Amino acid sequence: MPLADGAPLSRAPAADPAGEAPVLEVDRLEVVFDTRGGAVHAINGVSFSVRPGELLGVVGESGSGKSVTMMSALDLLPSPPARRTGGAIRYQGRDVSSMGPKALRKLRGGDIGFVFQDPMTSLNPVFTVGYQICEPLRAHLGLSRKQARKRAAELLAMVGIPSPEARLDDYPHQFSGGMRQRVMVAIALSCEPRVIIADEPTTALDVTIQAQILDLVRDLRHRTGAAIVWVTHDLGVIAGIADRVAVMYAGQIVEEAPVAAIFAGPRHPYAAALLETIPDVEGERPERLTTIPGQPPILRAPPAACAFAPRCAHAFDRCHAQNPPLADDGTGHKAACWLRPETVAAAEAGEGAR
Amino acid sequence: ERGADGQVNIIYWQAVSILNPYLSGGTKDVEGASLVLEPLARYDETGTMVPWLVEEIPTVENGGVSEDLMSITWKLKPGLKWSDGSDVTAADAVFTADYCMDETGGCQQVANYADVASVEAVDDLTIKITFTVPKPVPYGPFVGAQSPILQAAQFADCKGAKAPECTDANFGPIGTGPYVVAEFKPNDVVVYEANPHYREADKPAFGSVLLKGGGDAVSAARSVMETGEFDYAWNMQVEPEILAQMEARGIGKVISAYGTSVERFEVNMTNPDPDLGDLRSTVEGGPHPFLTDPKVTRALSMAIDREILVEAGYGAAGQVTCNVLPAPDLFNSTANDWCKTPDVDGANALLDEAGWVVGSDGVREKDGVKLSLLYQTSTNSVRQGTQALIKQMWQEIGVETELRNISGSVFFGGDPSSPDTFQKLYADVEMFTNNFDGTDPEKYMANWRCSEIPSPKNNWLGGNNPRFCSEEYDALVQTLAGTAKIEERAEIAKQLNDMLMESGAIIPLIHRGRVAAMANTIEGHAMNPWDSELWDIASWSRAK
Amino acid sequence: MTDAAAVRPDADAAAAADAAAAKRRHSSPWRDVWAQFSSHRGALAGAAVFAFMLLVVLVGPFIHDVDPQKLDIRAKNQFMSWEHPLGTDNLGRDMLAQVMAGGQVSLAVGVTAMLLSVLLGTAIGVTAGFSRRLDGPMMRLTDLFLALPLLPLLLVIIMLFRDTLRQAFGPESGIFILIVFVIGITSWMQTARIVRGDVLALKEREFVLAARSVGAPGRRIITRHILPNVLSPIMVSATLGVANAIITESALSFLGLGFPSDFPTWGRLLYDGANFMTLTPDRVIWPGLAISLTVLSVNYIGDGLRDALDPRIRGR
Amino acid sequence: MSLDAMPPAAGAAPAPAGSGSRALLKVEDLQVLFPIYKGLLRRQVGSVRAVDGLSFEVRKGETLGLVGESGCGKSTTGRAILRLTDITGGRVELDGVDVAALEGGELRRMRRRMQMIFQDPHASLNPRMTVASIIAEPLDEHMALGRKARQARVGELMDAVGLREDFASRYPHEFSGGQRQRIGIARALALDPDFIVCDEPIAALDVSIQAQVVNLLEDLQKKLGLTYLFISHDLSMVRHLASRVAVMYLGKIVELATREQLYASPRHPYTQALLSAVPSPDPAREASRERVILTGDVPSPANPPSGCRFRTRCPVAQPRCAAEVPEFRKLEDGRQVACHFAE
Amino acid sequence: MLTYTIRRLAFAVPTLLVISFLIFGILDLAPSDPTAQLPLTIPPEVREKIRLSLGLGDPFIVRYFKWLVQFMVNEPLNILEQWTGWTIGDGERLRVLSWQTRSPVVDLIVQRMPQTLWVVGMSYVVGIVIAIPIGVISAYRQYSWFDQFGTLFSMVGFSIPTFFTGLLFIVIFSVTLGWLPSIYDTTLVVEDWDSFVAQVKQMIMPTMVLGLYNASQLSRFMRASVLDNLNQDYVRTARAKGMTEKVVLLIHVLRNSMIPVVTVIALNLPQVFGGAIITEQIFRVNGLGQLLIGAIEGGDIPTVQTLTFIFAVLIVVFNLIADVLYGILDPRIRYD
Ligand SMILES: Nc1ncnc2c1ncn2[C@@H]1O[C@H](COP(=O)(O)OP(=O)(O)OP(=O)(O)O)[C@@H](O)[C@H]1O
Ligand SMILES: Nc1ncnc2c1ncn2[C@@H]1O[C@H](COP(=O)(O)OP(=O)(O)OP(=O)(O)O)[C@@H](O)[C@H]1O
Ligand SMILES: [Mg+2]
Ligand SMILES: [Mg+2]
Ligand code: NI
Repeated sequence: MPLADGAPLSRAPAADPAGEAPVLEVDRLEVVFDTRGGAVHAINGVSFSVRPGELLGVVGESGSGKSVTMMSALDLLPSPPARRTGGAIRYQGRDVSSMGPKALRKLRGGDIGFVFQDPMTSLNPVFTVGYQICEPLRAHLGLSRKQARKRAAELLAMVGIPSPEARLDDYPHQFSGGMRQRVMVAIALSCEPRVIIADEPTTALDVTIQAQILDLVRDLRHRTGAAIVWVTHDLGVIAGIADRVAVMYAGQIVEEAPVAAIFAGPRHPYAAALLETIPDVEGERPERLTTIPGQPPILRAPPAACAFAPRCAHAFDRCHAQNPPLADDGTGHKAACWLRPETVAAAEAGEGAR
Repeated sequence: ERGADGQVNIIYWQAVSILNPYLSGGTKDVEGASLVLEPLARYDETGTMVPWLVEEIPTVENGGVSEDLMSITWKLKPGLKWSDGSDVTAADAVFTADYCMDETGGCQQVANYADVASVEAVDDLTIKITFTVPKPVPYGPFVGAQSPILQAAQFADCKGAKAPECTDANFGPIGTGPYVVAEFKPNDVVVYEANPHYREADKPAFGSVLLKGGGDAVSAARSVMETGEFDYAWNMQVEPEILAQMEARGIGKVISAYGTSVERFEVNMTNPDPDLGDLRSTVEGGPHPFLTDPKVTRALSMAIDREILVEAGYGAAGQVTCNVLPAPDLFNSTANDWCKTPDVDGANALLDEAGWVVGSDGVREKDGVKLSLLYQTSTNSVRQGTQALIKQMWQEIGVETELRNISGSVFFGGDPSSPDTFQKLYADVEMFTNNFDGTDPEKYMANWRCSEIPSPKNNWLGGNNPRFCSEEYDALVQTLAGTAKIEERAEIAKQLNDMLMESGAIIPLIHRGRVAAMANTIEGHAMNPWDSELWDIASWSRAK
Repeated sequence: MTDAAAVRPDADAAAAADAAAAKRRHSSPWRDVWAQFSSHRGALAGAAVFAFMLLVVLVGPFIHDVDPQKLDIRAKNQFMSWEHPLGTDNLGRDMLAQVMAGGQVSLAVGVTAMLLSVLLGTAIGVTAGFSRRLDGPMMRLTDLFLALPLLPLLLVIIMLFRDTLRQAFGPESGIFILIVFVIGITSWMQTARIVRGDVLALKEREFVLAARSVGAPGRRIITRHILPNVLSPIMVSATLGVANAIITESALSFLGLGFPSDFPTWGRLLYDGANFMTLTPDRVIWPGLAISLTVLSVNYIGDGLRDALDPRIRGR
Repeated sequence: MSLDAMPPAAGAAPAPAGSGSRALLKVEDLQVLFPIYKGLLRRQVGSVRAVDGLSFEVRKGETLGLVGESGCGKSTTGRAILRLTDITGGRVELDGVDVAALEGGELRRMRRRMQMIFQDPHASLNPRMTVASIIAEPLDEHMALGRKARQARVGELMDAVGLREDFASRYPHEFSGGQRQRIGIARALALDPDFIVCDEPIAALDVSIQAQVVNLLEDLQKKLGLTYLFISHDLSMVRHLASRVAVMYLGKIVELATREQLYASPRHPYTQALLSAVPSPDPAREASRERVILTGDVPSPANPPSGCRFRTRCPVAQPRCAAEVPEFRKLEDGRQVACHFAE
Repeated sequence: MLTYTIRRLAFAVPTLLVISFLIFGILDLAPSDPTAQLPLTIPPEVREKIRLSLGLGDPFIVRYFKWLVQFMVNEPLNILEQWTGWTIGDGERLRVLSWQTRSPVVDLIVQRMPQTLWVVGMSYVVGIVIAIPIGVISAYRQYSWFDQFGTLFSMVGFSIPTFFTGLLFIVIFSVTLGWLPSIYDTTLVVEDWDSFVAQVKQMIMPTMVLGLYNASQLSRFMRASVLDNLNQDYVRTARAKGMTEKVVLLIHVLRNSMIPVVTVIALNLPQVFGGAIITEQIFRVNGLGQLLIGAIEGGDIPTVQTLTFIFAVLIVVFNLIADVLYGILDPRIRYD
């Protein structure tokens, strides 16, 4: 555990992630919620993977299923109402759902760290910050109380909290929002996970604090070489830190590509529209903001047609009849849209049919 | 042999509060103290006075009572010892009388010392009591459980205003009785141990007594006759079928004895109409619209089937009676025995005759007045059963009844500001039980004199709840006070009783006995309605 | 404005299928409430049981027309028979008739006393929670009522009011009013405390601020914004209140405060029957069952109502 | 139509002509302190200086943006202007009337002219009221309308904010965030106010919906000539919407300038830091961007630093900053800055 | 926190004075009478004398101030003397004397305290011990058969009064089975194993009867509170950290859920000292509840006044304790 002495922790160089085997793979995941109003098909065949040292950004409208996907990676969905109806999640090639409770616990917090959206409510208000950081250390690494405390202080220092020793005995409410989120990051990092899943970790924070967290993550990523899945709907954040981006819509990934590629030329109309909606602090100020008309659908059944079709300006007959598969154009830029030739080709080849 | 039978467990569902009977007249307290403190003479199970700490009962015949009935002289048995080993002397008796007659002490038995002029110790063993008036029955002081002898040495500093502050003495009096107090938790439990200086060497057979209090009568009965945790339970006011079922288990039995208690109606002779305001239920407020008519009250009495009341609520603990003075036998009148057999037709006829006609709603009325009664009593399941039964019986003769029950602590508490006390009688009829101590009814019968009517003027004090007033009756009471011969006294008392019955001011219902539950293994106890129930505890023993 | 207009039809296009249903669903808010209520299985069962009991209690006496006060000492302590379906008590009164007659009184007392106590508790809790100035005094008042010795207080109340009420309303309704009053004013404290806590939290919520910003006066804020949102704890208090009132009523009769002694109520029947438990068990089983069923059904109705009145749950 | 070259408010075409320069709202030295009590006798030992001496004006028909970190007192300012919290000191003048001095009925009548849109569209709508009754609440309070007229007005308002009228009997939870915020806006519009405080109306919304709401606010302003105080910490949205922007730090305004001035060349170090922290949705620019990194957290407003409040985090702080409170001064180009070193 | 506590206590004094005055007023108005328990054979004049000797002749205000001095000054001095062995003044202070037993009320209370604390206190503990797991499991498995059964249990438990359950227990366990004594022996001293067993045996029934009643209420609170917390984000965090379900439930959820429940428990704790009137009667525990009811029935105003006043003090104090506890359990709350 060389974390203390500041030596680089990298288990793998972050330089060329593409060459390595993925640590976390989500394969055609399907999740259904049983609600009083009937079943909601929240996730419909989501597949992606991350390699060590890689940062995958996941964007998408509210309700598109980002959180549900991430939670099911750790089997954290409340069940009922959640029900996994298909697909698999593999950590280092092992299927998460077939793990026993013990292995699953080791996975949670041990191998995969999780940072949640709302730092205000994600920490238990009645336990000290120190206790909450020590908990996984003692459970997963079997540290003694003393060791765990020492390590917790190091972690706090690492996420940039001044006088960490003293702050271990503070309660979450004594921390500001940004500091709390840093504590969450510290907890996620505590057991040197190989994967960190961050579900909108900065959405609730100020720009200045957000900038601090982003810096922290950039730094950590290079030091520890962990794979990171970063969920957000702020494309600005993605632009700054991600290697690859996946765009989700209505429980599916509609586009996935290296970050530069997607900002240079989005291929799915939803991704394009999303990019257009955000104003910028620099450059030309548009007369009106572009909006994506309409609302995302609530899926009572798995989508038979393109889920974005009702809101899409380019939709044509096929869009309303058949759901396009996610297809790669050979450069690692995938999109699911009938306007893309590779999609049509893939559908005809019969592969990737959902 | 003393102490050979171990412990006897007694349950009183009203717990003992204090062991000084002079500071609390409550039956439970008096009886709790009676294991320790003893009088000079007491009544046995037949009501006969028996010498206790004296050689014999003083009478005019044996010279113990002076010819002019102005004094009585008691002679203590020699060699009596207090439980601390000191001698019992006449001075103790003198002190006891002083103690109770001290105006500032709040003595609750002061009525026993009525008309006492002085108490002197003639010598160590001779006590002479002098009265201010001739006393045909001079057995008030030092007779019966209410008036035992206290040890002068123990209570010397507790006279007058200081009496309540002597907690140690009041909770652990030194006495001459078979037991001494070992532990006392007020309103909870008393533990007694055998008195080492008790005058009869082989008694008591039980080395200790546990007197537990609290709860209710049914569960007390259950602890004796069903679980066997206790040996004796007092005052079983319980529906007879429950007792019968318990008795069937064969662990214990119900025992009873009859004294002078009578459950009766006291009938309001004055008008309780709320519209009268302050004059309500006073003589000034005028007579009752219909209850002053003896025909009405007689009809009410005739309509009641007392046998049913006994069967439903009393069983072995009650007998039908037509007198307010049913005992001792000598005093029991037979003039009113018509009431023993119910006669609904007769009652109806009587009311018809008096001009009360049945209205459309089945209620009789006359001149716009309805035969509608408010019937109050204290809260107690047997009484509420009786109320319901009588309501129905009266319904059959066209009398409408509204029932009301009032918590005993209010009903019998004389708070002059409460409208619900039995003295105020803001109702048409009320039902409760009364009796008198000992065997002489003089004081008891004096209750119904005109001067005893409760009213705002005397702060509602007085025993004449029916507001019955007859000069003839008052005169007869006077005569009784001057009569010494027992047969003559009985005759007069019966006449008084009959006058009350005829006027309808009192409608007697049931002659109530004392009932107790006792384990089958207890021997040597005779149920005594005239004195403390535990009067003979020295001779109790357990069957082998 | 051009594309704002374009937004609208599109925005709703997605929910188009929904909208028709929505229109139907929102035709009447009360129908909604009923629809939600009736989809709550427990609530429906509770309502059915409660309705059944009401029916038995109100209509039963016409079918089994025995006078509950009629004594027949010869037929006392009987077990179930055709003549006396639930047996008789120790004075030979018919138990079925008594249970039915008692039910009328007990249900009436239970429900009205509960309403009074809940109203009082809510009023005091809301006042205390809403007004900073009145909070202290109101909570001290609550302490006072919690500390007051109940029995003497009751005795004072009887002494002061019984005869007046008896004259004004007749013996039975007078006593009824008195009992409801007494139970009401001695059992509101718990409700008040709970409601106050909720109101304290609620008044900091943004929609209350919003109401203030449009100029709504305090009383309207309370009635429109605070009260509907503290319904849930009030419902719980109400459920427990019914049981409490039914039992308390029987205790009151021992102070001479209750109904006349020949007037059956469930609590009274249970109390009187307790000593006869081993002799005639039906004397306790039936009134006990009646009380428990009432409380249970009221509890489930309360659950259902709470859900039904909450549009968030209703929508789901 | 590009507004960049024109004076901002005048550009709002249908707004009453010539009203551009008239100040509708004037705030002078506004102060809101929340007292802190301590000790046996609950003596006041200090106060949270949530808003500490603000002065600014909002001209009729314009949008003034108010930005700053969380907890710097933005909401408190908005609420104080509308008298939803008690004001400790200063004047708030709306159209010549001193709102700070009004009481009871007069204040209630004044509320018709000033309204608020709240941050959290979920928390600010009573979950147990239907949309119609939420929107009609201000009407019920201030106008005695008949049932028909009321219904008609509600319909009109819903139409204005782009909600279908047949949603009137729905409950808030049945709407998406953007639609909910529209309900809030309709409520604020119900009484035809002149002035609306928008307290972070888009912070809780999804990006694509944010744009819808912002567009709606813009449309309404044009149509009805509304004046906004737009509170936000989303600098890019403020840039889009506001004609002038005020930057707050710890209860004080540190810079107040027109949009163009502020975004092009921020003068106060805090403004600079704030702007540089905004990530840009362009990977290339994001990689090359120079950033002013602020360290540490905002100090407690109960115990603000002496002198310049920003000095504890300021990258260019000098000893002078600790000793002297920087004056809120006007630079020659018209902007106002509170920094010793700005020119 | 300390100053907050002291300040609250300081404000409690005038409140309590007002309460004591009101209680005294009500007791004075109430029609119970100290002579009601005496046999009717005691003549009315004697009753009147007894009443006067008890001080009932004095005006109301005089009696109130007498009590106030006796209780507020003399009794504390007396306790001080007993603890320290000093003699303060001449020792001739009039203590609050019970009318029924003529002994100091405070002594009676001290004598009653043990059994009340044992039985009623234990029943409270039993109630909590039963209610917490039921509440937690019911919430954790919401709408399961366990939950439904828990609802049934608590509703029936609440609607069946203790006089009935107590009697039922006696009939079953004492009469039919003969396992347990139906009457509590207050003279029992626990000194060896046998007497300990006897003590436990005699406590079982009263504590269970009361405990079940308490549990039925408390389990509802507990369930609601746990339900509130189960959906919180921090629970998810704990799971994401790889904590076992046991840790999640028993450490993270329970601790938070206990906050409101503990305050409810604290608020109701004075009732332990108020005793349980009916249960104490049925099993003859003769604790404070029985003392109070006996005193009320006997019109023993000094005893009732003193007991209820102590009860009022406890209510005020436990209100404070509940608030302070809230602050301790919930670190977010600070009172100064
Ligand atoms: N507990 C639940 N019960 C029912 N449906 C749920 C539940 N949790 C999520 N869903 C549904 O799953 C879908 C995806 O939700 P999810 O939380 O993953 O969205 P998201 O992309 O994370 O949105 P946001 O950006 O708002 O966090 C939503 O449509 C939602 O309705
Ligand atoms: N009622 C109050 N009592 C005491 N302090 C308060 C109160 N309301 C706000 N404050 C304090 O005043 C300061 C300013 O709060 P305000 O809500 O105005 O900030 P804000 O700029 O709106 O922040 P955010 O962006 O988080 O909404 C904060 O430090 C806050 O803690
Ligand atoms: Mg999410
Ligand atoms: Mg704010
Ligand atoms: Ni334009």
